[in-house]
Amino acid sequence: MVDELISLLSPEGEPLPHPEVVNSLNADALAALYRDMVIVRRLCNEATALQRQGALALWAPLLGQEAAQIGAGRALQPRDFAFPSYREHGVAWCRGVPPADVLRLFRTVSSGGWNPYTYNYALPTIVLANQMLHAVGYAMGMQRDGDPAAVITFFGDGASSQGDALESFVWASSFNAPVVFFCQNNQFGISTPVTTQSRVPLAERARGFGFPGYRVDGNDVVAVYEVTRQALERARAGGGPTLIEAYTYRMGAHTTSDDPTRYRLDAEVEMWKHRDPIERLKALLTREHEYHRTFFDGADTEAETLAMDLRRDVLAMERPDPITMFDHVYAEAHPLIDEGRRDLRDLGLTEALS
Amino acid sequence: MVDELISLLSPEGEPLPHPEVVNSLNADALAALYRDMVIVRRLCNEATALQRQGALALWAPLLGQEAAQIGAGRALQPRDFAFPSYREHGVAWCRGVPPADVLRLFRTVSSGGWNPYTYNYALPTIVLANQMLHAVGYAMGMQRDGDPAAVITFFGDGASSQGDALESFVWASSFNAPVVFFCQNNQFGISTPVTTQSRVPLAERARGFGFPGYRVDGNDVVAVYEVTRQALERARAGGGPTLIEAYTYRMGAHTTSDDPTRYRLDAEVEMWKHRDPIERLKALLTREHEYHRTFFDGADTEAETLAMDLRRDVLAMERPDPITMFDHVYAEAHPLIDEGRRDLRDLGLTEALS
Amino acid sequence: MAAALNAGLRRALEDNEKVLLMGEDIGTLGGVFRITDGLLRDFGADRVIDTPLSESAIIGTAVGLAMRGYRTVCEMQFDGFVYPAFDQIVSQVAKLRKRSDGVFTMGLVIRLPFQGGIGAIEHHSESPEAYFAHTPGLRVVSCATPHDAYWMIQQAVACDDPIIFCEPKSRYWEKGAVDLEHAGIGLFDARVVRDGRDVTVVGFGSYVKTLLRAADAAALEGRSLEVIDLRSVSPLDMDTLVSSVRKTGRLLVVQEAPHTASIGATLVAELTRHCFYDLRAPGLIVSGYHVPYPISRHEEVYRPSVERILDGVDRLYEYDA
Amino acid sequence: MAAALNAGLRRALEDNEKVLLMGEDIGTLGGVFRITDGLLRDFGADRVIDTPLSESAIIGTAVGLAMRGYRTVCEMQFDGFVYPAFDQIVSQVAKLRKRSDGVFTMGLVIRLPFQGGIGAIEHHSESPEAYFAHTPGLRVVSCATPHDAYWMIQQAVACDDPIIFCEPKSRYWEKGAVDLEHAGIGLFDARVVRDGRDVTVVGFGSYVKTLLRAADAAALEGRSLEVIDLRSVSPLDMDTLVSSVRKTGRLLVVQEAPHTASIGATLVAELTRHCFYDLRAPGLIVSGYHVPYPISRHEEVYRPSVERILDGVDRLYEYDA
Ligand SMILES: Cc1ncc(C[n+]2csc(CCOP(=O)(O)OP(=O)(O)O)c2C)c(N)n1
Ligand SMILES: Cc1ncc(C[n+]2csc(CCOP(=O)(O)OP(=O)(O)O)c2C)c(N)n1
Ligand SMILES: [Mg+2]
Ligand SMILES: [Mg+2]
Repeated sequence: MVDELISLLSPEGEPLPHPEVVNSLNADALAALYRDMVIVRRLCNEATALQRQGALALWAPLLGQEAAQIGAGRALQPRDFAFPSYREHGVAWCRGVPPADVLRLFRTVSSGGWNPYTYNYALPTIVLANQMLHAVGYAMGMQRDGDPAAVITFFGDGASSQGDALESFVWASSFNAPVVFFCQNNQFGISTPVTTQSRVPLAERARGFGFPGYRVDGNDVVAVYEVTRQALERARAGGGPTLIEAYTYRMGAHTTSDDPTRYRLDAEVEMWKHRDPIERLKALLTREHEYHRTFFDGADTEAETLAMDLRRDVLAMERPDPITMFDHVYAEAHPLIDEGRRDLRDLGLTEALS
Repeated sequence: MVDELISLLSPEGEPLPHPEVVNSLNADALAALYRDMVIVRRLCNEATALQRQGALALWAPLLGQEAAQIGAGRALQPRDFAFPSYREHGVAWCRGVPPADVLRLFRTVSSGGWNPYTYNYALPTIVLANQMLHAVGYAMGMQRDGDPAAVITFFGDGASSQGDALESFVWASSFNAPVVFFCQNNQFGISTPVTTQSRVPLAERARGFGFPGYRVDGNDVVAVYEVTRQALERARAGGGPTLIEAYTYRMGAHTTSDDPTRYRLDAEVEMWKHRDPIERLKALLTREHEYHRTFFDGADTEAETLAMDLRRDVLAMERPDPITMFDHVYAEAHPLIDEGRRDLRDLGLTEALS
Repeated sequence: MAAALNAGLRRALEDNEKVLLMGEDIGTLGGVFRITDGLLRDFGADRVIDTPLSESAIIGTAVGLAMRGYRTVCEMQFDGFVYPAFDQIVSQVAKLRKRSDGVFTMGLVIRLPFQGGIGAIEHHSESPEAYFAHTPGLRVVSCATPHDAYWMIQQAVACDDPIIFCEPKSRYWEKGAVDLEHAGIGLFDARVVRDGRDVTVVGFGSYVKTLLRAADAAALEGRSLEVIDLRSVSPLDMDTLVSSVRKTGRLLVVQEAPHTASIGATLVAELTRHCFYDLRAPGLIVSGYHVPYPISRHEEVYRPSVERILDGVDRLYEYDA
Repeated sequence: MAAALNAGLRRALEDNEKVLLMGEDIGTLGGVFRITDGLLRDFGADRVIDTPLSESAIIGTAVGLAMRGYRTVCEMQFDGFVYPAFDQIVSQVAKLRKRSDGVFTMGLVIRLPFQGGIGAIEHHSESPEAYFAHTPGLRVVSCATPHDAYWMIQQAVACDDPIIFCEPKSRYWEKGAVDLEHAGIGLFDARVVRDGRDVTVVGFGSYVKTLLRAADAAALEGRSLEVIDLRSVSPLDMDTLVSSVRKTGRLLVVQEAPHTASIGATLVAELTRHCFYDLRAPGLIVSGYHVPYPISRHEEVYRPSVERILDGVDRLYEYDA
């Protein structure tokens, strides 16, 4: 099963049969996924615009990866816990994190942005693959609590080469941890092609660690949803870890600091445009479920409103008082923290009173 | 092929047929392997005795792993380069490292013991799996030099869980490096059973990284030799890396500081006695090649002589002057080194003159 | 001391069911130093966890367990094997509380048998405390006696901040009284273990005992050393240190780690700042040399000895002339 | 400075065919800071190597390549991503020459864009030099000008010892003259960049420029600062430092890394020892605070500024009273 790419929708939006994975989604559910994808793309583009205008320090666009993120994000149940890397704004949306909170990090007004326990969604992790071990640990905790929930952790094709990623496979297998490793293979780690990380599909890694790996068409939201849902169910039921490789393509730049023309051809990008995840679902909805312009326009309008809200909220975010840099470094009293606070006050670099 | 354990000799020393791996060794070559195994076992036991008498700080016995080490060691050609972990005294023997030099580290008169370039055999590496990346780098150097040789690196079942081990697989595959990863699965990392490191045979790891893995009976010196030889040939010919898992058993303690009765049953050890690698080859030599007592006694006598030489040489090793601790830390002049030397002289803790 | 640590861990496991132990060979074997002996039997494999051999994963999963409300005491088998976990410690353990605006509590303990003196081979005798003390978000402590071992490990487990817990492995087999009722002192307090007039000598871990011996020897020469057990390497208990140096006017720091960018350098710099007018001589440091930890046949030359400490005291007095 | 580094690397590649470059995105992309721009094209993929994303492996394979006679310049993409390689650096790179009795030459360079000041998100603004300076077997240097960037990188490649090469990323885009004929100074020498009478101020990397600005400002108040660019963080060029402090009697060290177990602490401790009778005030340190590097909106408060440096100078003068 590993070598094969699981696809339930053709690029033209035609349903494809699969012996083991079946589309369980009704029309409403499909329409909801469509709406999600439209919204997260629109919000992403707004963030890019905000960055260009100097309102954000940086932005890492998800363009092209909407299906991978929404498919996986919507497969989660409320009690499941997700550990993102730094590009999973679509998953954050599914978990209910307010879009503006996702941008706090990029507006550099916070190094976090939300309370992870409110959404069962951890903070972004920049150091590649670090979060994968946290995910395994959290899953071991769930096991000990007897909680019938699962953990999912996201990582990239590039991050797959980090020792932490591979150790997390060892541990998940050894402890039979309820964790799903979700690799968005968008074919690049900045400029580095995935072929530098592996000569075989990344999903194949799993078997050598003793658990199943699946390769799914990452631009097919239905396939992603179904494969992830099955993996999560298996994990919740004590079946142990699964690796899912969502084969997709990063349509935009790595981040707003990146210039992808230096390392890839327009022709390749053009080719992937024809596999657009949103167009694909739109075609299905139109043809098989008779969704019309009103619905699609409605989704666009809603996305537009959310984008404007996002813009407003982001622009309203002010720099916190510098004295807050001393907050939450330690839980308990620490003399060097007190000294630092004093120093800032003496220098007049804070408005806070002592 | 991975799941299967490649064996060319039964525990009773009967030749076993194999579709792909053939015993290419003539009687003389087999007898030489026998001699090697007898010698390294005897030397190992002498080292243990020396440790018990206080002449060594520590010793890590190879007992039970003679076939794995001699089979792999004798498969190497002179230009090949080997990177050991810390237990591969048998491989050191094959590379021609004087046995006493191997004990310098354990007598704590040196942190090395020999010139690696003299024997194309690197120094021991204590930090698990660090050497595996050195091996890949060295192999990348051979590639750049156009040298038709290969690198082999040894590691344990325990070390297989380290990030460095797994990153070395990624890199070897990515650069198609001429390296053979030789895992001695002796079923324990100190007290930890191999089942804690992996739920499937370790050889299976390889395929997910894009290169072949073989599982060989580590107590069958012929099978180990042939499988390793093939892998090295493939590497030298540009065929890339191979993982070999030699399935064996650590008959002794982890080190002389260890007490294996705390974590394993005598019955298991007893069972493995019946798979003794030396007895197995002896049976073959006796039955198929008509070797007799004179030969076997001769090997024992030779081993005994070498053991006595080893004892003599080790006991003659003196503590180097403490001032040598400042040698070779840096290649170029360094003020703190000069200061340290001065301090030692002022304190009268060295006999060396300034 | 080994027995005291074992008893302290046992109490921590009894007192709070969210406490877990993780490490290599800590379960069935009881750890290579037997610090966790018997705990697997009494608390089960869900709480005393023999792990695969990957230090980064030991710390990384402990972080995840902390996020789930567990408190994990991680054993690094030897000091020299903590480095594969350095990234998780410095990038995650130290920073996650801050990054989450205080939501994540990183109440985990990393036990580190440290310093040399047991005749071991390479990588088994490192003194990495400075790396961790330099890292904001971490705390670093070290116990020098069985009493402190028993109490400090419990206090460390109870602390809501991540703690690097340095155990002087050469003292594991030393005996000493443990007051099972009273800790007597906080986790981050230094302790004056011997009052003195002339020189403040500061050390931690295995060196506390060495300093006491040096003080005995110095007394014979008529010099009165005040011996301070730092206990908390980070943060430093400046009050105790400053009052001692104000009194004696002389400071000697003893550590096994090399001098550059070390705790000793920090102590000298900070105490010079606070006691500038009191110091009769510059604060001096007796430390390991700027070389990798040597072969163990040289370790008694490398490690600060009573002789080298007394030599340091002599050098302090040279400034009196 | 970026162009100077590029030119220096180019010359190193030309001069010695055993020189290789390795790193993430250094080839096709030319590195995220474009330091290696064009080098893949001119020297080929065998010498300018785009690697998989694993820092431990970058250093570990560079060690193997060094054993095979190659000299690899490893780029860490950002300071905060060196920690996964910490074990290979501390356990192997630093120790292998010693462990092999001088047989293995670890002539490799680890390039580290360090210090903050570019408005980046977390993990992109670390100052980890103290970790490496504390480690015997390593050397740590930092360039502050294009001229030094051009020459020091070549000297580092030529050096038979492993070098942590710290590049102040906030100065990558600054211009300055490069003398293509003469380096003028050795890799491990400090440089007095401005003579002064009253206070010795020491810094490195991006702070050299800040110190010069502070010296300008102090001059207006009639205080003459002697500005020293440390250049070599380990080992320290004590001769240059001692003669300056002997002259001025006052010492201020400026660094971005936090104070505890830092280079600044070492400088203060060592210079207090060597210049005890010359110092009119304790050596003081202006450093980053003891917190994880803050959000970039706070970085100009966190980073030592001209204002904070002048404040430090004032505090030195308070001891005159
Ligand atoms: C340990 C570490 N090394 C390097 C980096 C710098 N870096 C940030 S993103 C990135 C590429 C990651 O690629 P991938 O994992 O495929 O994720 P993607 O960006 O494609 O989503 C790199 C090298 C980092 N964040 N962490
Ligand atoms: C990074 C690291 N962690 C821990 C240790 C301590 N240690 C030494 S040997 C060993 C067991 C290794 O087992 P394995 O790799 O199977 O090799 P074996 O001893 O069986 O030959 C351990 C945990 C170490 N040397 N390095
Ligand atoms: Mg990617
Ligand atoms: Mg083993």
